[in-house]
Amino acid sequence: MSLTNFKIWHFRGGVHPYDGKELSNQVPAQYAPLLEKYYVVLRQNIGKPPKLIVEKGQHVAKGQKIAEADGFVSAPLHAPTSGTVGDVADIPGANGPNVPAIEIIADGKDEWDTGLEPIKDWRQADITDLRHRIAEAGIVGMGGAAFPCHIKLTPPIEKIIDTLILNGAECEPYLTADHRLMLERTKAVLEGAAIAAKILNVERILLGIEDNKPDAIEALNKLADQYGVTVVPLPVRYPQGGEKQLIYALTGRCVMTGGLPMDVGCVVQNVGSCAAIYDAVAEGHPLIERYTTITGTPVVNPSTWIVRIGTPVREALGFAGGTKSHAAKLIMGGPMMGFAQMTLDVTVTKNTSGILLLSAKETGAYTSDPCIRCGRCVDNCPMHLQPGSISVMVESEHFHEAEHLNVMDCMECGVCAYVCPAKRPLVQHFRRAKSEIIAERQAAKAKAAMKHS
Amino acid sequence: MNDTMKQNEQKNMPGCEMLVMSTSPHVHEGSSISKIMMQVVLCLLPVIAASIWHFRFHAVLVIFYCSAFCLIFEQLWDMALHQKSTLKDGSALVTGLILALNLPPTAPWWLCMTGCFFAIIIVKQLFGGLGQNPFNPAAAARAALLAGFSGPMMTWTMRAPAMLPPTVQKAAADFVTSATKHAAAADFQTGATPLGLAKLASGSESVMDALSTSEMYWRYFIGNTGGSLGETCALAILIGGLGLMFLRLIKWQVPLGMLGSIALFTGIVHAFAPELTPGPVFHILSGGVMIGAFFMATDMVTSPMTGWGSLFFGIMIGMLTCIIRIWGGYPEGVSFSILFMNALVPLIDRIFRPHPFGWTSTRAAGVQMRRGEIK
Amino acid sequence: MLTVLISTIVLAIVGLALGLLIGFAAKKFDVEVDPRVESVQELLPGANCGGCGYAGCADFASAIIHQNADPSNCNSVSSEALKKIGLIAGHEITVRERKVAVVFCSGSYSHTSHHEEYNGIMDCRSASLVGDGDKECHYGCLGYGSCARVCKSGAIEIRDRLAFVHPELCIGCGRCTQVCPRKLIRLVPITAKVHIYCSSLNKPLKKRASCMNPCLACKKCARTDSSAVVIQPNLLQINYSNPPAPDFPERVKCPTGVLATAEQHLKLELLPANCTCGKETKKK
Amino acid sequence: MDFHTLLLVTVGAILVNNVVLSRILGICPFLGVSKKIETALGMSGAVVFVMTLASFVTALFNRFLIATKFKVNGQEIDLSFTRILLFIVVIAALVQIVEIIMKKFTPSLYVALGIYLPLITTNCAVLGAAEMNADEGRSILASTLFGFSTGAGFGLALLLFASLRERLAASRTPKAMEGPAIALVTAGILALAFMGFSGLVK
Repeated sequence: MSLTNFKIWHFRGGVHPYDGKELSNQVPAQYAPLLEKYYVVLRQNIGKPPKLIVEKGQHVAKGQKIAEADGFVSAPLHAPTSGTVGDVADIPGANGPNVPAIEIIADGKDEWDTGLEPIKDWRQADITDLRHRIAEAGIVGMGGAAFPCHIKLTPPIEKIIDTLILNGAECEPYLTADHRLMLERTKAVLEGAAIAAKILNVERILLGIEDNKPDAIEALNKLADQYGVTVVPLPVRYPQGGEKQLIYALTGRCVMTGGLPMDVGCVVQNVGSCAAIYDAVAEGHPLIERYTTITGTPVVNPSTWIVRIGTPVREALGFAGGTKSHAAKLIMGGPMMGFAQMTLDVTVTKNTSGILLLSAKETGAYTSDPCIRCGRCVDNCPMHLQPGSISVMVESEHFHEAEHLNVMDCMECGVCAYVCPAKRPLVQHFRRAKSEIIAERQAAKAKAAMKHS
Repeated sequence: MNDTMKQNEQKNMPGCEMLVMSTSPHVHEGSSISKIMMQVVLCLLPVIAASIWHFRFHAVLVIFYCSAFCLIFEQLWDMALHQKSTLKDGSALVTGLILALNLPPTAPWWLCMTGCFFAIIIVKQLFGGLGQNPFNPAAAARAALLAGFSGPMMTWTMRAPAMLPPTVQKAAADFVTSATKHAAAADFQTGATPLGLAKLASGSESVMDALSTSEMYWRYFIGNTGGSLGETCALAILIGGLGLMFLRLIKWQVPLGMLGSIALFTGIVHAFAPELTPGPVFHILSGGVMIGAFFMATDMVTSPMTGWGSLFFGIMIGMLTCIIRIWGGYPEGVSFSILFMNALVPLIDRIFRPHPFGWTSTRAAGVQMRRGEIK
Repeated sequence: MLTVLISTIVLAIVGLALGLLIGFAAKKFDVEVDPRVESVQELLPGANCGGCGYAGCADFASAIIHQNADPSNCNSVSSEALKKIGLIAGHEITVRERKVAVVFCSGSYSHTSHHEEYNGIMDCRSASLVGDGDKECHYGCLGYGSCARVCKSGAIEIRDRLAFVHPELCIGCGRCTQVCPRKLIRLVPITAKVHIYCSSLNKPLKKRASCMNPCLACKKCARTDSSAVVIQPNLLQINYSNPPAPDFPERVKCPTGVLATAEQHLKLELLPANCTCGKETKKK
Repeated sequence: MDFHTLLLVTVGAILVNNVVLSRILGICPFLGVSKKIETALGMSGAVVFVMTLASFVTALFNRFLIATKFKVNGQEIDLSFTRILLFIVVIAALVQIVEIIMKKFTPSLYVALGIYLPLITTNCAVLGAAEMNADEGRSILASTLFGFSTGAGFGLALLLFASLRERLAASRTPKAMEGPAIALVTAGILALAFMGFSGLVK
């Protein structure tokens, strides 16, 4: 498809941080070696955690389902390798201190038995079957939110969907997982997208990719026509890969406050999820491994690895050669939106796009200095909020004012805290405000329900 | 079991013993409050240099007094409250410098001290320090001094080249003799500022004309005229102000709105009543308009946070300045206008609140989409 | 004389006319106000602490009269006043015991293991959003003092990152119980003098590893007096419907000292810097 | 009564001789009801209403009762010394009526204004406006306009002040300066800003 005259809308705000991608973007991704033990965290998706269906001591094959979906908004889990099921115990998780995890003790044979037949001629297959396959394979949004994928592909009947958007922007600094994926598994990404498009019955497939990945763009363009995908290079600007920003950049449509992409006729899928869809449908493999960037200046060999879900971070860092200097922070995800971790015992989950170590020099320490109202956060906020004013309101516990200042629209991209000269922990203030407001809304709802009954 | 497993059995990662927990983002652009303040000081340098060039030793003395007193008061306050010293954020120095540039060259040390006390302690620290003060410390201190010590605040001395040229003096003398009620106006020759003269001789078209010749404009522009330390040389302020804009330390909407509204307003008044006031160029170049527009009204803490709000803020300051200058009791109204508009900032922020992204109704977008207008 | 007379008459006429006008207006635009609300409000403490769940004492008073709210929801009102309120409001009122807040944790910073550094807002509720605090025990006190900041009577003291309640200052408004993200603070009857200062539901071994003063669920206290405590998995609690006497700690001699009176708990000694006794528990 | 004079009366009462910030009248509600913009607006509305009405009514009384010299039994009676008494009575009655009506029709505003509504009675600004009218010998129309503009000036000051205080409530004021202390300092600086308008109306 020709790229000439493709109009790109530019969102207002955003920043351009040092992206650190040159550390790892030229290193081909490698398969991680097999480990002795994996710890698969039970709760890996938004919604309800899946139900455990194996017992301690039971033998499982690679790709065998070990937990099944509990309800609609839920995704099953699969064994990362063949072996024995160990304890189900609480371990430190990526976003909570005590999360139950299933221990899988590898037997070293690494034998597949998924019980899923490859659907080679998916173009002729029934849409319901395809959807079912994606749900069974446990695919979730692999960009970060971990929203079960099959739900996105089942829009309510009254919503008209006309565009499938593939998110290959990878605007987070340091991360190169999607970059390597698009370069090395181009066919899988595009074919997965075509499958998703068939399910959604849409003609238009747009792939947004930041133009700092020319090799990936070239590789995609070679095959794009074959699958009806338009590859759109976008200017490098964080958060170009934010869902709302990406939709705006590619289509000029604004997702309304509190709305969903499907309200404006779009469905957004991460390129990693597309590759996983391809694997699930055409190969019959569930989601048990993913591209993950292990990077940062303290890492000896920053590189991208195909690691299995449940790999402890300590081992993953070992793949990349370990550390060579002092690290101040361990981050799951990118430096702008990732979660800092307190121990190396956390494990890789379906949405771990990167494992990042930052030295003390690179990370900025937050202070409790006052807001000087410079307005840089207002100028740069991609959601057009007033982060400074909101944080002042939260600081003095005026949550209603914060709500009036639309704190609930904040997507926690971190641009405001990145530019704040007072180095205020703005995102933490917003999380606090959101949790308070949600708690209050739930209390009000409960009260109303009580009055009603 | 294979060898790779053993090979990778590196249980202890050196250097990961003390991990820091915090919310995202984990990187920072590298700016800081003290850096911003130092950049402001840097942009003030041309203005300081011009004031020293024009007023020589007087300027050095006043600038020294004001910065020293501001720093001392800031430190004393921190000591009294047993808190960490806030000197290093540099805001006290900026306040001191801007206040100095707003004082007449003959300001005695006690005047500087009173001003600094008012600016630092009363206007800033009582409200909680940096970032909490609703009023601009320098503007408030200047207004307070003007109200309390109008004598020393209105005494202008200047070097011979800065005296008003004979044409202007003659026109003024004619007007004064013709209107005997202005008996107290004898001191214009020793060095009234052009603004003071314009106020004094309100009603005389000849004086207004004499004040707004191109030769006079050039004098105002390079600062060869009477006035406060920093306000005379429009050229130096322009250099510093453009530096501020270039470094993105101020919002361009404030100076634009302020200068634009002054030009428009005085232009209209001058066109209809030329005897009341000189033309727009005179008003922009004389008095505290330039330094007010670039250095005082744009103060981050006390100006609105949004672009449109800033524009409105600037326009209103310009309007109020003109009203005070043309009809009010004071010859100059910039600090009063800034102070007044500072009080309005919370309301402006409330009214000009930005709409969040996606505020445009989806229904409209949906309709357009179905019609095929968006593709 | 005539001037005075006339002015008096004028004023009288004007006053009379305006008085009539007001009287007419008052009649015409009359609004029923229940006088009972005011008398109830006078009996309430007037601190407007909000502990009852209403916007203030006036709001609460109106709720007592009009919505049959329970006056004993206010913890600071005396029992005599409660009785009087009951008479005014005309509904049965059970006099409830006065309550005080207790922080069920003895894990001060030097008594617990903690491994990472926290960089952010010094507030418990904000800190709990980032990896759930820096102490290893995820049931214990975060110690950033959210409770102390909302306490209007200054009864909560933060010492070495642990909150202590001074029972003699506490008015039992319960604001601290609402802000604690760990729900460590509960209101208990003031007659109970002995408490088990631990809330961790971890297994005893894990507790031992993360804290020097946990309840190890050894049940020594239960053996001493089984009616005084409630046994829960991994944790024992004082039976607050039958609180033991203040000499209970002496009789039990709790091995970790977590069973204590408020006075004993307040004296919880801080570890000296060179103490070695906590080393093996601090290392993981 | 030309337009120019009326304009001067209005501008003078709102900006130059602002009743709160220049004449220092009505400080009690100025400090008391300025914590939130919404209640400040309600209070401003009430004060504008009461002041306009009171100025009008007192001007009537002044014109037809107090300033009129009439003779009884050949003796000239001058009632001007009863002016303050009369004004107080009239204003108090007016406020009572406003209060009764407000309680009936806007109970929420009535609760929000609380004690400050009956205090308008003792709001010296209302009496001050009436007295100034009488002193200046203004006509009934000018008096009413002056009452209205004085009320508007009060409202402007109150609105500015309330918005500032809302910002102050969220700022890190030192403990000792919290509440009325910092509010009074703010009012002082605000008065300084209003000083710039002096001389606008001679």
